[in-house]
Amino acid sequence: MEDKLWKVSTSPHLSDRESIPRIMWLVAASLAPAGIGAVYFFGARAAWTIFLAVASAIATEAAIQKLRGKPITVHDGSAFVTGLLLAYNLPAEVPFWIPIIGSAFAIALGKQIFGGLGYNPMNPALLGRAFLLASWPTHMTIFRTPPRGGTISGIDVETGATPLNLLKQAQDVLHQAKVAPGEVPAQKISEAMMHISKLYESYGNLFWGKVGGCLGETSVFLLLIGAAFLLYKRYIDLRIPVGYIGSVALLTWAFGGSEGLFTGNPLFHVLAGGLVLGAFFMATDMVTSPITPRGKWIFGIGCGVITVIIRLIGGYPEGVSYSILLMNLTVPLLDRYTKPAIFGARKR
Amino acid sequence: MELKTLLIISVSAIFINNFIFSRFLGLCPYIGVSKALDSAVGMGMAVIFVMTLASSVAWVVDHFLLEPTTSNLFYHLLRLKTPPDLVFLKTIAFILVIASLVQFVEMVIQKTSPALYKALGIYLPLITTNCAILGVTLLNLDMGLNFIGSVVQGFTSGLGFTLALVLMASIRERLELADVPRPMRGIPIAFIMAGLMAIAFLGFSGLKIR
Amino acid sequence: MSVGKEFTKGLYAENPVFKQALGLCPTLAVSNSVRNAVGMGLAMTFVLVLSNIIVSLIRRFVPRKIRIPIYIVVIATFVTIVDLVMAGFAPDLHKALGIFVPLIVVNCIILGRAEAFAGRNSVFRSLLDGLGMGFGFSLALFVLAFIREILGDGRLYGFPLLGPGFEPMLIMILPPGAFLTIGLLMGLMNWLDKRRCS
Amino acid sequence: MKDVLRMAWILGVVTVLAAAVLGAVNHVAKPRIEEQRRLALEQALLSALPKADPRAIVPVYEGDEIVYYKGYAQPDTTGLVGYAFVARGAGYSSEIETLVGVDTTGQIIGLKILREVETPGLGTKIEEVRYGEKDPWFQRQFIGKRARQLAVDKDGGEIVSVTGATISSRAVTNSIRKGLEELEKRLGGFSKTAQQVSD
Amino acid sequence: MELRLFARRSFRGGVHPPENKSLTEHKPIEILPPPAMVVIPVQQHIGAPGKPIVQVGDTVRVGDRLTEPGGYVSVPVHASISGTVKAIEPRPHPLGTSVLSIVIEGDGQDQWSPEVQEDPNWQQLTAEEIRDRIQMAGLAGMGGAAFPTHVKLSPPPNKPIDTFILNGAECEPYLTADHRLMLEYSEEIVRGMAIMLRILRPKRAIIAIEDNKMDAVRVMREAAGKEGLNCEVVALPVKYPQGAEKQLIKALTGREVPRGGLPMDVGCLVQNVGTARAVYHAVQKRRPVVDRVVTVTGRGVAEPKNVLVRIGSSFAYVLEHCGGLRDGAARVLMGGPMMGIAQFTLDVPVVKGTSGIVVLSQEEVRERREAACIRCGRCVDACPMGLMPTAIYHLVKHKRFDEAQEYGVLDCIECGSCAYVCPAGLPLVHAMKFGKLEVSKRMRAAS
Ligand SMILES: Cc1cc2nc3c(=O)[nH]c(=O)nc-3n(C[C@H](O)[C@H](O)[C@H](O)COP(=O)(O)O)c2cc1C
Ligand SMILES: Cc1cc2nc3c(=O)[nH]c(=O)nc-3n(C[C@H](O)[C@H](O)[C@H](O)COP(=O)(O)O)c2cc1C
Ligand SMILES: Cc1cc2nc3c(=O)[nH]c(=O)nc-3n(C[C@H](O)[C@H](O)[C@H](O)COP(=O)(O)O)c2cc1C
Ligand SMILES: Cc1cc2nc3c(=O)[nH]c(=O)nc-3n(C[C@H](O)[C@H](O)[C@H](O)CO)c2cc1C
Ligand code: SF4
Ligand code: SF4
Ligand code: SF4
Ligand code: SF4
Ligand code: FES
Repeated sequence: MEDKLWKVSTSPHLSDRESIPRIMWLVAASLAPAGIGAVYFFGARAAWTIFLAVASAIATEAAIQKLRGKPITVHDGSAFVTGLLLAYNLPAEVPFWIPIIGSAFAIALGKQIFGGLGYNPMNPALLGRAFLLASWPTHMTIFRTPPRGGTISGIDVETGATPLNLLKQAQDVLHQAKVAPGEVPAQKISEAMMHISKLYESYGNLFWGKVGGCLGETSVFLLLIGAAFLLYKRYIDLRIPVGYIGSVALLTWAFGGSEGLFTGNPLFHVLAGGLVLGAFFMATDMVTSPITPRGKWIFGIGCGVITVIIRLIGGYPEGVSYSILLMNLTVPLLDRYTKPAIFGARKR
Repeated sequence: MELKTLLIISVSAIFINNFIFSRFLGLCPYIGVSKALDSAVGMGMAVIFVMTLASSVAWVVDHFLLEPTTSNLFYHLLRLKTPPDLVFLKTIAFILVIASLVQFVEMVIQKTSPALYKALGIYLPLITTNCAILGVTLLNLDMGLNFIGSVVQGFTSGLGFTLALVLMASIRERLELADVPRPMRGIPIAFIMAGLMAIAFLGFSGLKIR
Repeated sequence: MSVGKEFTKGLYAENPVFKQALGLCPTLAVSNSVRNAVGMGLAMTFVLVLSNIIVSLIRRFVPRKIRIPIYIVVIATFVTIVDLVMAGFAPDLHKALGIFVPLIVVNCIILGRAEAFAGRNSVFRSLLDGLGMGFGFSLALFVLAFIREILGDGRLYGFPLLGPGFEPMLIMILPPGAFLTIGLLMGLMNWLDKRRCS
Repeated sequence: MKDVLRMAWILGVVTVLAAAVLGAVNHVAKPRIEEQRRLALEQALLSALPKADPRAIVPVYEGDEIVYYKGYAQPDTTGLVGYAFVARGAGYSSEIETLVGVDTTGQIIGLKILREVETPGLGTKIEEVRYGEKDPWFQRQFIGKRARQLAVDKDGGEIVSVTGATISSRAVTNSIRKGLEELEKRLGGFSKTAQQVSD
Repeated sequence: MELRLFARRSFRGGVHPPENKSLTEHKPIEILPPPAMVVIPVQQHIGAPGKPIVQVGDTVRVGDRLTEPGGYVSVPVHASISGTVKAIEPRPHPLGTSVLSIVIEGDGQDQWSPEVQEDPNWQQLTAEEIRDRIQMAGLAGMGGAAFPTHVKLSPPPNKPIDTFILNGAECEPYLTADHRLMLEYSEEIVRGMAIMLRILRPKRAIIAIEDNKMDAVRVMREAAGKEGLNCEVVALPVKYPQGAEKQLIKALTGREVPRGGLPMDVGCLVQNVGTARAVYHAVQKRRPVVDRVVTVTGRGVAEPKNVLVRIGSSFAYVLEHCGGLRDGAARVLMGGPMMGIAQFTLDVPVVKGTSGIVVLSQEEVRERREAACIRCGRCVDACPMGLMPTAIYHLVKHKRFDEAQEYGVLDCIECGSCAYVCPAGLPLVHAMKFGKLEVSKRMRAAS
């Protein structure tokens, strides 16, 4: 028999077939239905925006890695996913430079400055969005293109804005009427009430995506297809979305109504805005979410609580991005204080 | 003060107008003492303590010694015709009173509770002459808060500072293990992180309690 | 150290903001416009120079144990003078700088220089040191404000610079912009220093 | 012990010295500061009531509180040109205070924002002066308007709000409308025709 | 107590690697002829090495003792062929070190020592004598760790054993040695188990087998019945590392061996099926450990099979009897692919702990460029010990051993589940091993 020196390595000598590129590209694939939906609903402009965001993310990643003399790893798909998710978080009619600058910021200051994949403490795509929102709020809050087959707010009114935007405005009116009776014209009050009740009945539009909003967030149906795939592949942990959506539903039901406790409409709040996108695809970003089972529960619930606070009393109609970013900050603490019990440590 | 007002003061001091992310006060200890979680917690506790203390004594000093009102002690003691306006001495008065009081408290803690001294004491001298402490007293004055309001604002500002400090320290501990580009290691990356955290805290802007 | 160095060290090599990470609060807080930055820089330099001189003058008469309170009183006196004068003669600037003027009292650059330098050196050297540190601080503020105002407002010292087509990047004049700018600047300096060394 | 006393003594002397110096400076500066404050208020009142004589703008009290000012054309307080009042409304991140002047018929003749801590570059655009212009464009819109015209475009009114800062714009607009309505109530209605003011 | 049998039998974590047992599970054990030369390391167990009692030039017969135990936690080794001692020198050992070994050149006779003969009176032996016999027969656990069996059979009086577990789980992929052993030598296994039960007198005895070997479950049940053994034969769901003793005890009894503790701390004792058979040989037949069943398998082997080989036979010899290697053979392992040790030469001998020789082909081996950890948490989910492998990995990498110890690096059983699932291909087990080494070094230095 041949006499040679064999290669050695440490155990285990097998591995399952998962790899980071495989995970990332399949996540990208699971986001494809929503992307196709975005192009269908909002037109070719959406495809262009998505392309620019992704291309800029990949180019930035490659450029920085080259500058640092590190191996270029854009083929692993993580920059692609970041660009994609950033694009999904943009309104349809942003100028072309918005996705480019947003992705560059997300990758450069959200990810590469910490050493690249795996080291970033906060969700790069959401940082990109929050950066854009703080830098050019006017571009980021204009929703004018109605989706094909629907209206911007999902009800038959002209007043621009996404369902959550409209809800916030209407609730502001009702609040104003409450604190200063007699000052708000009765016609405005009844209009606001009509809007709210119509919004609350627009489940169908919200579910299929025939409402205004950011590119990738409108169709709950298409997002759920991708989410189901990820759950099946076990790439995402159910604890985070369940904790997240569950707490949003509970809290909006409890505090979201104008007629006292437990008069809110949880289903509307779950379907509207970017909650489904955020809960299944962004809060679950493994790099920036806790690693321990208990930590994941706390993380999900924390996201839900902050989202509801922002939606109900905050300065924005939508709170998903900020809630995830804020909870990202707690991840090292959560990981530290929710370590699983080591085998044999419980029973002494 | 109305409970709701106090709640608004608290939420504002902790989240909306956080000392670090929005008011830019106490940045040097924030950057300097956020390398390790343990010391961050100790520093945070010390800051909460000193801010509360400083807010209360500064209010007392201002109200009874500096303001030109009828509660001014000089007015009574020296039997002046009109209450004297000594507000221009606020900076010097506050800093001296705070510094000596903290020194006194430090001595008391050292004598009575060595454990507490070990946890807090080493941070006390670091922060007596720090802008976050003096800053909160000046803010209280600017905002015209009464005694309770000042104490609550002092306490919750300290809480907000501690929140920022502890989050930062836990993240920096994790960044120790990260492949941060060499020139960015240490203070630069801490600033970047603070910037990103401030972006996240923008989420609280515009919060309205009603 | 040569007399010239006493002055120039504060500008780059020992820049209080970039190299020592001191005096960060006013630096970040008022660097959203060049106008504020210049005002703050001048106020700070004034206090630094005068307190350095006085501290150096009295250093032989001050018992060691109470030197810190005495320094503080000296500094606080000059700060209050600046505060009062600014309120009287430049009310707009006074309003814009807010509590950061009185807060110069606790600025660690000033106490730090009094303690580490003026308390041990001649009046002349202390003056130069104060000037250098003050200008170094002002320089840092100016650089930050320059970047932040141009990008965040499209203007410089109030004059539109980048034309009407430029859409200002608001975040630069918000708190996050201050942190990000100084972080990147410090990283850049480290990188340049390292390249120069090798 | 002797040491401590000595040090306390030195410290005391230094402090008293410092206080004395500051007292002196304050003595000089205080009148200036008060003068500045007065000037600022006068400036504001003059922008609210451009035709009034600076010496003839008098506060109207209700208890201890100034509820509005009356502005006259002549220093001897004759020739009423209008009223000025402070309107307060909650903006995005602060309470916005505006000094508003109206003529005797309730038409706005001038205004000046006194206090506002809105987001720089966003909410603060309510005070923006465009390059080459003299006065803030947002505030200029109010001149000549009456209470019922006051609502921002989003609410179906005539005031063009600052893009991306509807909240701040709305705060200014609504607070002025409210203030006007209050003033009208206090005065028991505006007069139908403007007072003739001779210059 | 009985009710627990119906409870879900499992432990936290674990993985399901492809089993690949079909390569050899139907191949009866083939007895290989004695080789022309054996290399017998003086240490094939955990504990003190033995001291040689033969010299170069001595002639030996099969079963002749070659060493004196080096202490209480030590066992001797025996000649596995008859012939002449050619050399006593350090030779490569499959654990990757160089170990003093006794090289015997065979005379082709295969003469057995006269001492190896059935003891008709073995039933009269006291427990003490039985333990002695087990020690002197060179018994070290055949489940992989090779801990001297007589030590395990001597629990201190304050820690009585109430549950005896015979470990036939064989959860490692590819390996079928225990499986075949149970099918073909069930009686001997059961008899060995009976001897151990006699010493320990536990309340409960269990034979645990994964349910991918239902034929073995049946056979063992029959054998136990025939022997009149009062024991349960339990079929466990397939999950790696079911066979690791702490996990096995947890799955069977619900008890958790405390951290840093031993099975006896919860009244349990776990023995491998091969060990049981060796106990039978040692006590009843007075036959020391001179051979063992080895599964020779993998896509790199021409004819995978189970073989009974003499201790000390070289891997090369064994592989030759299995048709040699195929093209594309990439890695030679002693043991299964999850815990086995890669060999750099085929000149290493089969030792008492060699349960398998697995030759992996290029496509199978886990050879990845390391990426960065993406904190996916799969390793945390997989770790049967409840550790956070990624955290320990990072700490060890940055030489922060104190914190690694806080995170439980010493509790790691090196099962490899974490590295198996890691999508970044990180050498997690390598970090664990290094961390354990450093931490114990520090602890020793501190005490
Ligand atoms: C960082 C930040 C600061 C903001 N500051 C203000 C502000 O000062 N004033 C304001 O009215 N809205 C502010 N907003 C709120 C948004 O711009 C909000 O969308 C806007 O007020 C609604 O007006 P629009 O209907 O014109 O978009 C701020 C938003 C962000 C992200
Ligand atoms: C120092 C030491 C002492 C041991 N003592 C005993 C013992 O007294 N009783 C026992 O049943 N097992 C004892 N063992 C054996 C272990 O329980 C275990 O069977 C052995 O380490 C191999 O287990 P593994 O193959 O699961 O790693 C001991 C092991 C070590 C390392
Ligand atoms: C990850 C792991 C898996 C194991 N799997 C088995 C197994 O399947 N069968 C087995 O007999 N021993 C297995 N062992 C060894 C057992 O833990 C234990 O040491 C052995 O059953 C004790 O018996 P022995 O002393 O007779 O070898 C495994 C050990 C580890 C660490
Ligand atoms: C389930 C899953 C969710 C992800 N979500 C995000 C995300 O929300 N934002 C993002 O920038 N990258 C996301 N990524 C990609 C990748 O983790 C991200 O680029 C890293 O955060 C960069 O270190 C996701 C990846 C996976 C597997
Ligand atoms: S006073 Fe304190 S917080 Fe402020 S700049 Fe100086 S060190 Fe920083
Ligand atoms: S005052 Fe204290 S905390 Fe602030 S910079 Fe100086 S030493 Fe650091
Ligand atoms: S090798 Fe160690 S750390 Fe990894 S899964 Fe097994 S026990 Fe856990
Ligand atoms: S499995 Fe690998 S990539 Fe995932 S958390 Fe563990 S070490 Fe990191
Ligand atoms: S057979 Fe399970 S590990 Fe050895």
